[in-house]
Formats: sequence, C-alpha cells, structure tokens
Amino acid sequence: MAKKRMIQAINEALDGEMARDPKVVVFGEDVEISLFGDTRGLKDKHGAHRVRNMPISETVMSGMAVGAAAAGYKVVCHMMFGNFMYTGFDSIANQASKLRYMTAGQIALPIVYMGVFGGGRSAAAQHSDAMHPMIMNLGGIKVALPATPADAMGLLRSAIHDPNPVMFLQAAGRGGEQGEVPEGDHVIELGKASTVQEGDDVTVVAIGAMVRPAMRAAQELARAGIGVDLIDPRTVVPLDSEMILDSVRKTGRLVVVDEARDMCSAASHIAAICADQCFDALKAPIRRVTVPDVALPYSPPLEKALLPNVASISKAVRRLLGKAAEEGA
Amino acid sequence: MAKKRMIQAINEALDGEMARDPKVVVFGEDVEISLFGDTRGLKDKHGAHRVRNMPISETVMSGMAVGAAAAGYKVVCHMMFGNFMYTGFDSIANQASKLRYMTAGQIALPIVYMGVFGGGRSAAAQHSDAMHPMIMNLGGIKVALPATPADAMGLLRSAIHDPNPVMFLQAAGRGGEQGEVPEGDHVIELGKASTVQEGDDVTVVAIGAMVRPAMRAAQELARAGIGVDLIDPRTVVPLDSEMILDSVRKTGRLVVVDEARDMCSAASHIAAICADQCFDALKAPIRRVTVPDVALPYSPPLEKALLPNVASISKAVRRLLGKAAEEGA
Amino acid sequence: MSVASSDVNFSDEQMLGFYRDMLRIRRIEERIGDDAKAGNIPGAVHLYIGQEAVGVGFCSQLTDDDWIASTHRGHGHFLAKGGDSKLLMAEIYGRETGMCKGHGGSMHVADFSKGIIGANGIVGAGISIITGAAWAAQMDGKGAVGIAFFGDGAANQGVMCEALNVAVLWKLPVIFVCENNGFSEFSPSSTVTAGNIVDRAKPYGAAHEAVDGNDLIAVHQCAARAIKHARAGNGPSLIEARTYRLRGHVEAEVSFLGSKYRSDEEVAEWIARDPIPAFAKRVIDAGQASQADLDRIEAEIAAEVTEAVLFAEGSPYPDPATQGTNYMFA
Amino acid sequence: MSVASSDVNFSDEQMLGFYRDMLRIRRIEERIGDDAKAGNIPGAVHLYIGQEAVGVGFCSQLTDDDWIASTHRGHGHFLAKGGDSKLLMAEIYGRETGMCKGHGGSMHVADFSKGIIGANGIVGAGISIITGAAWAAQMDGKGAVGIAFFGDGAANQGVMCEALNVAVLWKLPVIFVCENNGFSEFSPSSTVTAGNIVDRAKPYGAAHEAVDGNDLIAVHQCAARAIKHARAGNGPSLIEARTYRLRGHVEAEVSFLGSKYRSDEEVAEWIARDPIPAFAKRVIDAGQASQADLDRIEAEIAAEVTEAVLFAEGSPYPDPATQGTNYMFA
Ligand SMILES: Cc1ncc(C[n+]2csc(CCOP(=O)(O)OP(=O)(O)O)c2C)c(N)n1
Ligand SMILES: Cc1ncc(C[n+]2csc(CCOP(=O)(O)OP(=O)(O)O)c2C)c(N)n1
Ligand SMILES: [Mg+2]
Ligand SMILES: [Mg+2]
Repeated sequence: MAKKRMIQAINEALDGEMARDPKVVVFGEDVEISLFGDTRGLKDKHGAHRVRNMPISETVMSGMAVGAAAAGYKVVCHMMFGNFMYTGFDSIANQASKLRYMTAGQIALPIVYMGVFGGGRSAAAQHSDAMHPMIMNLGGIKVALPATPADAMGLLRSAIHDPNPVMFLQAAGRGGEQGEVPEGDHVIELGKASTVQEGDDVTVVAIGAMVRPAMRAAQELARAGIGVDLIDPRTVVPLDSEMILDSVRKTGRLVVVDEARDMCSAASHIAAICADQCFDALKAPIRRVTVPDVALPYSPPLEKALLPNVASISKAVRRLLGKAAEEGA
Repeated sequence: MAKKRMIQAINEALDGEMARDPKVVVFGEDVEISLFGDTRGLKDKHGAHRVRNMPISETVMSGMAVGAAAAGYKVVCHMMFGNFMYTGFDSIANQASKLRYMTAGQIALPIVYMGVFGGGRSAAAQHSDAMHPMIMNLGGIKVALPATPADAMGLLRSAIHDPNPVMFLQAAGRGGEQGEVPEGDHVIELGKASTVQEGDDVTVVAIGAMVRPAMRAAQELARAGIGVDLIDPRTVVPLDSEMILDSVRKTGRLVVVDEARDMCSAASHIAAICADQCFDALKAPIRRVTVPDVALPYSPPLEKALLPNVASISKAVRRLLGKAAEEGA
Repeated sequence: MSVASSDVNFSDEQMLGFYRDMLRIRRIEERIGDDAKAGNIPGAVHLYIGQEAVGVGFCSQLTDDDWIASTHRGHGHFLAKGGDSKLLMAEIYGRETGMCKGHGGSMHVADFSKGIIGANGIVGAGISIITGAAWAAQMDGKGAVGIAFFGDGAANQGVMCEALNVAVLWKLPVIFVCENNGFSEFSPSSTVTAGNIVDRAKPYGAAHEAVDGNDLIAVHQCAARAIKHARAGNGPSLIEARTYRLRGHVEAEVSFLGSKYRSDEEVAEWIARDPIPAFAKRVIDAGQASQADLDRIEAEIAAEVTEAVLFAEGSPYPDPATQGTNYMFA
Repeated sequence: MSVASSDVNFSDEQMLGFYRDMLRIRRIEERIGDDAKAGNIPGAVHLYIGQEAVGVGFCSQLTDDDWIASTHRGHGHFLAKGGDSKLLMAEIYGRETGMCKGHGGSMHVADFSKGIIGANGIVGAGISIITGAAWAAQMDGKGAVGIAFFGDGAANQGVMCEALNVAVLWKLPVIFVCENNGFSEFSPSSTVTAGNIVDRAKPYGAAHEAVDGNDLIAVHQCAARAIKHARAGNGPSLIEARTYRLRGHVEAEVSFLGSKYRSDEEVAEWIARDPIPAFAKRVIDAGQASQADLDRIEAEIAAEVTEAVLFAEGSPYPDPATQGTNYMFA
C-alpha cells in the first residue's frame, strides 16, 4: 500500500492499462496537457496516436468513441466536466447505450466516458450537475463513482476492461484527496458495493463524494451511540442491491445520501428498491439526503447549504431514530 | 363536451393560443405539413413567420427556443420524437433548465418543448424512450404527460401560458384516441393530479400512456372485489404528491405504473416519496410496474412483453393484496 | 468487351454485377414496400428506391474490413455492402432469425462482421460513429476506410462540420457521402438547406466532389477517387450525390399526410432518370449484355426475394420468455 | 478634430469613449485577476484582457434593445454592453447584491434589461441562443440585432454551422463574432481548427469578414457593416476577429498545469500589439486627446474599480435561509 492522490490513482490506472493493452486509447479536449492531471504524461509515454486532443466538438467526440469501440478499440473518452456530456448527448443516449441491444449483441462497446461531476467548488450551475441518475435511466451504460483513490484506480481498471460503455464520474475537486492504494494490479469489480463501516441501527448508503461526509457523520453518530452500517455502492449500474437489502434487513432503517437533485435520483431509486424488496424489515421511513431540485448556485454559502454534508446526514439519521431532541433540532 | 381525438385536441389548443396571443410561435422540423397532425394548418391560419419549418438541426433549434423565449416570445418547439431531444440536449439541460436560476430570476422562459414518447408501435430503441425521468432530474423544466384528449388540451394550454420551460410529452400512437373535451377555454393547472377512479384497497399511480391500461386493470380488479384508487398525476413536475400521499394514507398500498425504464424512473421517485412521507400508513411493499432497463425492441411480441399492460398491472396489485393464488399466478 | 467511361473500363461481368446489385436492392425493397402496405411489417419503413446507384457505386469497391454507417433509409446500404437478404427480411419482419434477432428492425439493420455498422434512427448519427471507426482503421494501419451515407437533411446537423474538421486534422480515412434526394422528410432542400452541401467541405480543406447520384458509373469513379484518397492516408472527402427517392419518405405517408409536398411532374421527371433502367440501357447499348442476361438476373433476384420472404414468414417471432432483455450488456 | 480612418470619422469624444470603454474592462479585470490570485473569488475566472477592442468595437454600436450572448470569458462583453461594474464585481464575489444575486458567478453574468443574455459556461451555447433572440428581433420588426461572441474553439462546435444555415435561410439579423485568440484552452488553434474560421460562412452564403481584433477602429468599421447588413434585413454575418488573450485561459492555470503551452516570445509579441496602448498612441498622435485626458480617464476608472470592489466586499453573501431555491421557476 502507498498513499496516493485520487488524480494520481486515476492517472496510474490509465497508464497501466495503456501499457498492458495497445488497444486502449484516450481522447478528449486537452487530454495531452490535461486540465485535471488525470491524463497527464500519457501522450509522451504511449504516443500521439493513442492520446489525442479533440477540438471542442462533443457531438462528434462522443460518437467517435462509439465508432472506434465498435471497430475494436478500448476507448477512453474524456468529457472534462460531466455537464459537457449534454452537448454530445445523442451518441451517449441514443447510440452507446442502445447499439449493442439494437443489434442483438453483435458488438461490444468498450468505452469509458470520463468526467467530473457534482458541486462544492463554486463552479456554478453549468459545471456542477450530478448526472448519474440520468445515465442510470438510460439503462445501457454502467456508472462508476469512486469515493477513494483506491476505488478510483480499481474501478477505472475494471471500466477499461469492461466490454460495455461505462461512465466514470470523478467527484469535483476531490482529485487531491489522499488515500492508501494497494500495489500492483488493483482491480475492483463493477457492481460490488463496499461496507465502509458496520453498525446495527441504521443503514446509510452514500454515493460518490457523499461517502466522506457520511463517514464523518457515522463517526459522530457512533459517539452518540448510534451504529451506522455505511455502504458505498461504488457503481450505481450495476447496483449491488443485495448488499443494501441485507443491511437494511439487519438495521431496519435506511438513509440514502446522493449528490444528485432529488427528483428521480439514485437515492430515489435505492429507496424504491428497499420499499419494495425489504418492506417487512423496515422500522422507519426511508430518508433521502439529496440536493434540492435546483441548478447549483455559485456563491459559496448558498452552494454549501444545498449540498448534503455531515450535519444534514447526521440530522437525517438522528431524526429517523427519534433522537431529534438530543441534537436540539 | 364533444368527442375529439387527442391530436385534434392538441391542434386546437395550439390554434387557440396562437389566436389569443400573437407572441405564441411554433417551430420544428416539418411543423408546416406536420407529421403527427398536431401542428397541421397552423401556418395557413397564423402566418409563415409564426409557424416555421426547421432544418434538421436540433442543437440550434432547442437553443433558439431559449433565445426567442428570453426575448419575449412564447415558443413552442416541436422536437418530433422525444429521443431527438438528446441531439439538442445542451440547450435543454444546461440552458433552458438553468438560465432563469443562474440569473436569479431575471427572465422567464416560456417554452414548450413537445415530443412523442414511449413505446408500443415497434418504433424501436431510438424512437421509443420515455425520457420524463431524465427531465425531472434536471429540475428546471416542468413535465406534462396527458392521458386523455381533454387533458392534452388543458395541459398544453397551461404549458403555453406558463412562464417556464415545459416538456409536453405525447404518448406514441395515441393521437387517434378519442375522448370528451370540454368546450371553450379548457385549461388544466400544471401540478394537479386527477383521481381517475376511487377505491379503498390500493392506490395505483399511472403516468401518461399507462393510465389507460391501469384503468382497465382497475375495472377488472373491481370485478374481483378490489377497490383501486387510480391517480393520474398528469404532470410529474410539479408533482401532486399531496394527492398521492392522501390516497396512500387511505389505502395503505401503492403500485406505480410508469412507461420509463425502471432505474431512477418517476415510479422510483413516487415510491421514494411515499416510503418517506407516509411510511406509517403503508401496509405492504411499494411496487413498481415499469419497463426493464433495456432499450425497447422492435419485434412486436418482444416489445409488448416489456411494456406495462393490463395483465402486469393487475398482477402487481393482486400480489400486493396476497391474492396471487386467485389469478393462478 | 468493355466500355470506356471516362478512363475506367468495366468488364461485362462487372457491369452486370452493378446491375444485379442495384436491381437486387430495388426488388427486395419493392417487396418490403408491398408488405408494409399489406400490414405485414411493424414499424416505419423508409425505402431507398431511386438511390441505388449511390450505395452500389461506393460499396462495390469495399471489403468486409471497410466500415459503413447508414441511416433510417438503410436497407440499400446493407445489401450493397454484402448484407444477407434473408437476414434483412427476417429482421424487418421482426423475427428471431433476423440479423438483429428482431431487436432492431428496419432502422437498425447491421452486420458488424461485414463492416456494416448499421442503419440508424437518428439523423446524422452515423457521421460521428464512422469518424470513430475511421480513426480505428487509421490506427489499425491496414488501409481500411469508413464511409458514412447520409441525407441532405442530415447535412444540416452540425456534426457533419465537426466531423469534417477533426477528420481533416487527423487525416482520417473517411468519406462522407451525402445523398441529396432533395428532401428532408417533406421539406424541400431549398427551404432548409442554404447553399451547396458539397461546398461545406471547402473551409476545412477536405476533398470534395459533386456527382450525379443516378449515374452508377459516375458514382463509381467518384467513389474510386475518394476511396483511393482515403486509403492513401490523405484524409477525408465529402461527396454530394444528387439523387431522388422515388417512394415516399416513409411508406405509410399517404395515410397520414394531409397534403402533397411534391408534384407528380417532379416525380415523373425523376422516374425518367431512374438509375436502373438507364443502366440497363447503357449495358445493352454497349453490347455488354443481352436482354436475356438481364432477364436471368431478374429471375435470380425474384427467386432471392421469394426465398427471403419465405424465410422471414416462416421464422418464429423471438420468444419474450427468453429474449428481449439479453443484450443490454456484454 | 477627428481622424479619418478609412471612411469613418470619429469625434474626439467618441475616440475617448472607445478608449475609456476598453480601459475600463482592462482595469476592472486586472483587479478581478488580482483578487482571484489573492483567493478572494470563488470559482474559475477567465479574463478578457487583450481582446477588449472586439467587445467594445461591436457593443459601442448597440442599444439596450439589441441582444448579445457571450461566453465563459464574458466580463468584457457585459461591461461593453453597458453592464454595471458594481453589480458585476459583486456577482463575481458571490454576493447578494450581484447582478445575479450570487447565483451565477463569473461565467453567468447577465443583464437582460440591457440586452445582455449573458456569459455562458458551455462553449458554443450562446450561438444558438442568440439565433433565437435574433428570430425574436426579426418578428418584433424594430431593427434590433443579436450578436454572439464566441471563441475560435467554439467555432468547432457544430452549432455554429447549424446557426449559419438557419440564419441565412430565415435572413435573421444576427452576427456571429468569433474572437480568434489562437487557443482552445491550451490547444493552439492549428491543432484543433482546420482552415480559416471565417471561410465557414461561405458555403451557406452568409456575409463574412476577417478583421484585426486588436484594432478598435477596424473592428468598429467591420461591426458597422455587419450591423447595418443585419438591421437592413439582409441576414447574418460571420466575423472572425484575430486577437490574443494576454492572460491565462483561466486565472488559476499556473497552479495546476504541468507544462507551458505558449512561449514567452509569443506572449511578448502580442503584448506589443496590445490594443489599448496602441489606441492611446493613435488618439494622441492624431491630436484627438492629450495625455492629461487619458490620465483623467485612468483616474476615473480607478475610482470606479475601487468603488465596485468596495461595494462587492461590503455586500453580504446571499442568505441560504431565504435564497438558493427561489429561482428555478417563475
Ligand atoms: C435527430 C433526428 N431528427 C429528426 C429525425 C426525424 N427524421 C427522420 S428522417 C428525416 C429526414 C431526413 O432527411 P435526409 O437526411 O435528407 O434523408 P432522407 O430521408 O431524404 O433519405 C427526419 C427529419 C430523426 N430521425 N433524427
Ligand atoms: C461544451 C463545452 N466543452 C468544453 C468546455 C471547457 N472549456 C471551457 S473554455 C474552453 C476553450 C474555449 O476556447 P475558445 O472558444 O477559443 O474561447 P477562449 O477561451 O479562447 O476565449 C473549453 C474547452 C466547456 N466549457 N463547454
Ligand atoms: Mg433527403
Ligand atoms: Mg480561443
């Protein structure tokens, strides 16, 4: 194990996969110099034909990923900010997510669409969406949202190996986050959640960047005698609903923390699954800690107030356990 | 009241609003001749400047709607099939849904994006998406899904009057459907659900094209002594959650029928709201009758099997009531 | 014997091959049209009838390693690139034995083993996909090319310009073939398309050429130049082939359109310029074939059509119990 | 006295006005840059420094009834079109008193009452929006125009071609102003842009002109022609103004980029062509103003900058208890 920054873990995963498999290619706007650092140095190591800067043309870009993948390459298509996906959305929503199905499995489409998502840095409405629910609803695209450097490396490797389109969403501003990363070929299977912390009183499912505040909240709650079973799904497609259901069957209570806008969020969906499949185990309402249905604001205090955080997660859990009084809320 | 076809009701709503308000304009691909008939005849009546054919250029089209609305027009932008929205998605997802918010309410954006959605006609994957959940998750766009000619007329009128972007989604192939439409200026407020049928045993919320099979199922279930409270939300943004919650508080049971793919569907969200806000009233798991997470197939028997229908709705209700045995399932 | 048509000599066999390829598309599609009218085909059907010379002119010079991307009007390209008529017909009939096991239908016929990326229900979508496939071909370094066929309407999708730009910069072996049939659905080109489409290549410095899309030999020669250019690593071309669809935009249109969008005279004019009879005459006039040869081809194709339809009709629908949710993920 | 610069005479007052408008943008943005470096500004900041002649050249000929749409680099256009510096500064500081009450920030400053549709975080997005606004202006019939400012990078978004096509067909009063500063973020134009951007108007038959974007008078004259063309109902123009951004793509770039993407020599060359000193020299050389005049303007602007910053700094942040969820729907 070695401590690594998130962005370094991503960079090493790309580097390692490019070294292992000559079919892996990376393209996107400014991937050569690399805005976030995740693709930095790849061109020098792996050649100008495999690491290519694109013009600002998301429409053709997202579709080129489909064509190059259909023709046998493992394509990493860097969309920079997730919001720019909308500009090239047809090839994601109508092509990548459907082409294999429409042709009855004639092809595999090993594409990784990468992008930064979510708020927290005053990037304002057009650079802060959490678009994983929308992609989930498309059905044909896997979605990975790593919460730690180790998961970023392991999930990205799996995403590149995967014969299907995978949306790999990096949390905005978390590139500098440090964490232990196993040596060697660290791979994490898509569709396997992780139990961040065990507890018996309440299940908290936290997605992507929400895992960190949820962890802090869980620690704080532990001091108050509340045991949180904290689950990080790591991928929402496939979703490890079994692990979530098992946990809720144990605790009887569920809070889902999601950085998406509330309506039709991943939180909604996880809540719906549990309200359906482990209803009898439920001792309390299912709570969602999500973003209100607004485009995120720029001003730091406004933005901060709208994003889930340690306090709002704690509060939701305490209320669920009828301990609202204790926190004076 | 007079019997009218759905498409005629839509056409009359457009015609009436254009006659009333010279600021109402309609544009889109082939809106002059009109593929579906909904915009037919409008050019002759209201002039070539107010009813304009667009080149096949969804990207500029969806954005022109934003600009023309910001500049004072009430813009009806016909996207033809809902799936073509993805081609012009930036202006919907990054602009129309956010511009008012980002500018702190400096402008209103009275836009109606129209399109046909959903399956049932072997239009295959790229013409059959139900994209309302994705739009719901954007937050800044209202979404209307009329189930009857009367609602189509009333909701469309309200959508045109509304100062906000509204996605008006017509169910594929339902244009010929007949129904009674009130005379005069029939308007239905956005955000008001309708109780299609009252009952005490189970609440069924059915969206858009799903209302009809849900009604048939409810009638069938009534003969078996099962009372269905059938609710058609009519708009999912705003969502009349009060009416839904009140019903579930009465019945204790909920089945949501949605033509969207299951993951992060409107069904998921409605289920999540109820699992949160009326948990104590629930006597049984919340069930979703939705489309599996696939792109819809072309072949009629395959497609039929994947869409919710009278049988699958009935079955979900019977199972919920523990009457599975009776139907031999 | 061979005919010299501006520099190119085609053998009798080649000429008959072109004729066969065009006629095969025509007859198969006529049958599809009849079947659609008879209500035997689910979904929408867009026929390529009248435009066959374009698809055949290009695809007859490609191998299975070359890629094509097509449109909603894609049967012709599928067949011209070597697609199987039985598998096509069964697909359009929505049967289990179809090329896409009934999952795709008319607008999504594809055969990746033959380099047919497929028809596409989204106007313009094939342009970006083929650009990516051409990038793959370039990296493979084996001289394969990618061709996107699309309509004049699709040329107004901004993606065409994005693709021209990147293809020129990267020198991609790609050919953008715009089949200008004069209409975007029911809108005449002049009302929705400014200027000449072929000129849109110029600002990017892409090779470009306009060609009579109803003249198979002209198309073939033009295609040969563009393909050579691409295979040689010289980058993309934009070809505008002027042609006409002799059928409706979609077979069902008469039943739902309230008015006409083109005159009978215009249609008649273009029927007179139908690429297939013109080509037949040319072959016969040049003495490269006899009427008997053509009749034999006609008969062979008739047999193929019958066989394809029998195959489709005799095939089961896919079984919802085991099909329909299988292919989302590999 | 007035200077005759290819046909156009500008009064002393006008010349000083141009100078003031450019310098005002410069000084306000220099301060924004300093504040960003000092960590006083949340979010990303993209400065217009070096490109002021373009925004001023165009906007000085517009009224509040004309529309402009801008980019991520939008402060200059906002100010040139009459935006208030206090409201701008407070917005960038994220304060309640900002133009957008802190909801938008640097990339979303807008003032609809002045025809400023706003900056935009999505490259190319303003192009379609302004096309719609121009359609509205056409319907209004009062001679208003719409102008989209965008970069050379944005010119590779297909939407530019879609907009040119529809604007020509509908004869929309719209001007597409491409400010070619040589870079898409960190990619030099030559690596991402094929051919000359201005030529992209040609296939559509749109009016077009290339201009030295660092020469205010040249820009002004070019703008005058395009605006006249639009107001007269003759349709769109595409203008390519060659310029350079003297600052980074984004103010923070030195802190996160691993390498340089342009040479010091190149930057020095363009500093030598800085539009503002050049214009100052021109005014003085022509005897249209004295150094004292310029100094007075400098002092006035310094006061405005100070006032704007004090206003921003002294303003409260919006209160999350009452703000933040108010403006999604009207
Ligand atoms: C993105 C998108 N927009 C609109 C449509 C609807 N549509 C189908 S075919 C067509 C016209 C296409 O015209 P053209 O590209 O000239 O091809 P043609 O039909 O003439 O062969 C349109 C508008 C679509 N399928 N996809
Ligand atoms: C759709 C979209 N893609 C990518 C980006 C990221 N981005 C922001 S500015 C920029 C470069 C823009 O270049 P240009 O249009 O030349 O404008 P300049 O920055 O030079 O003024 C890019 C790629 C974006 N904001 N939006
Ligand atoms: Mg056409
Ligand atoms: Mg630039």
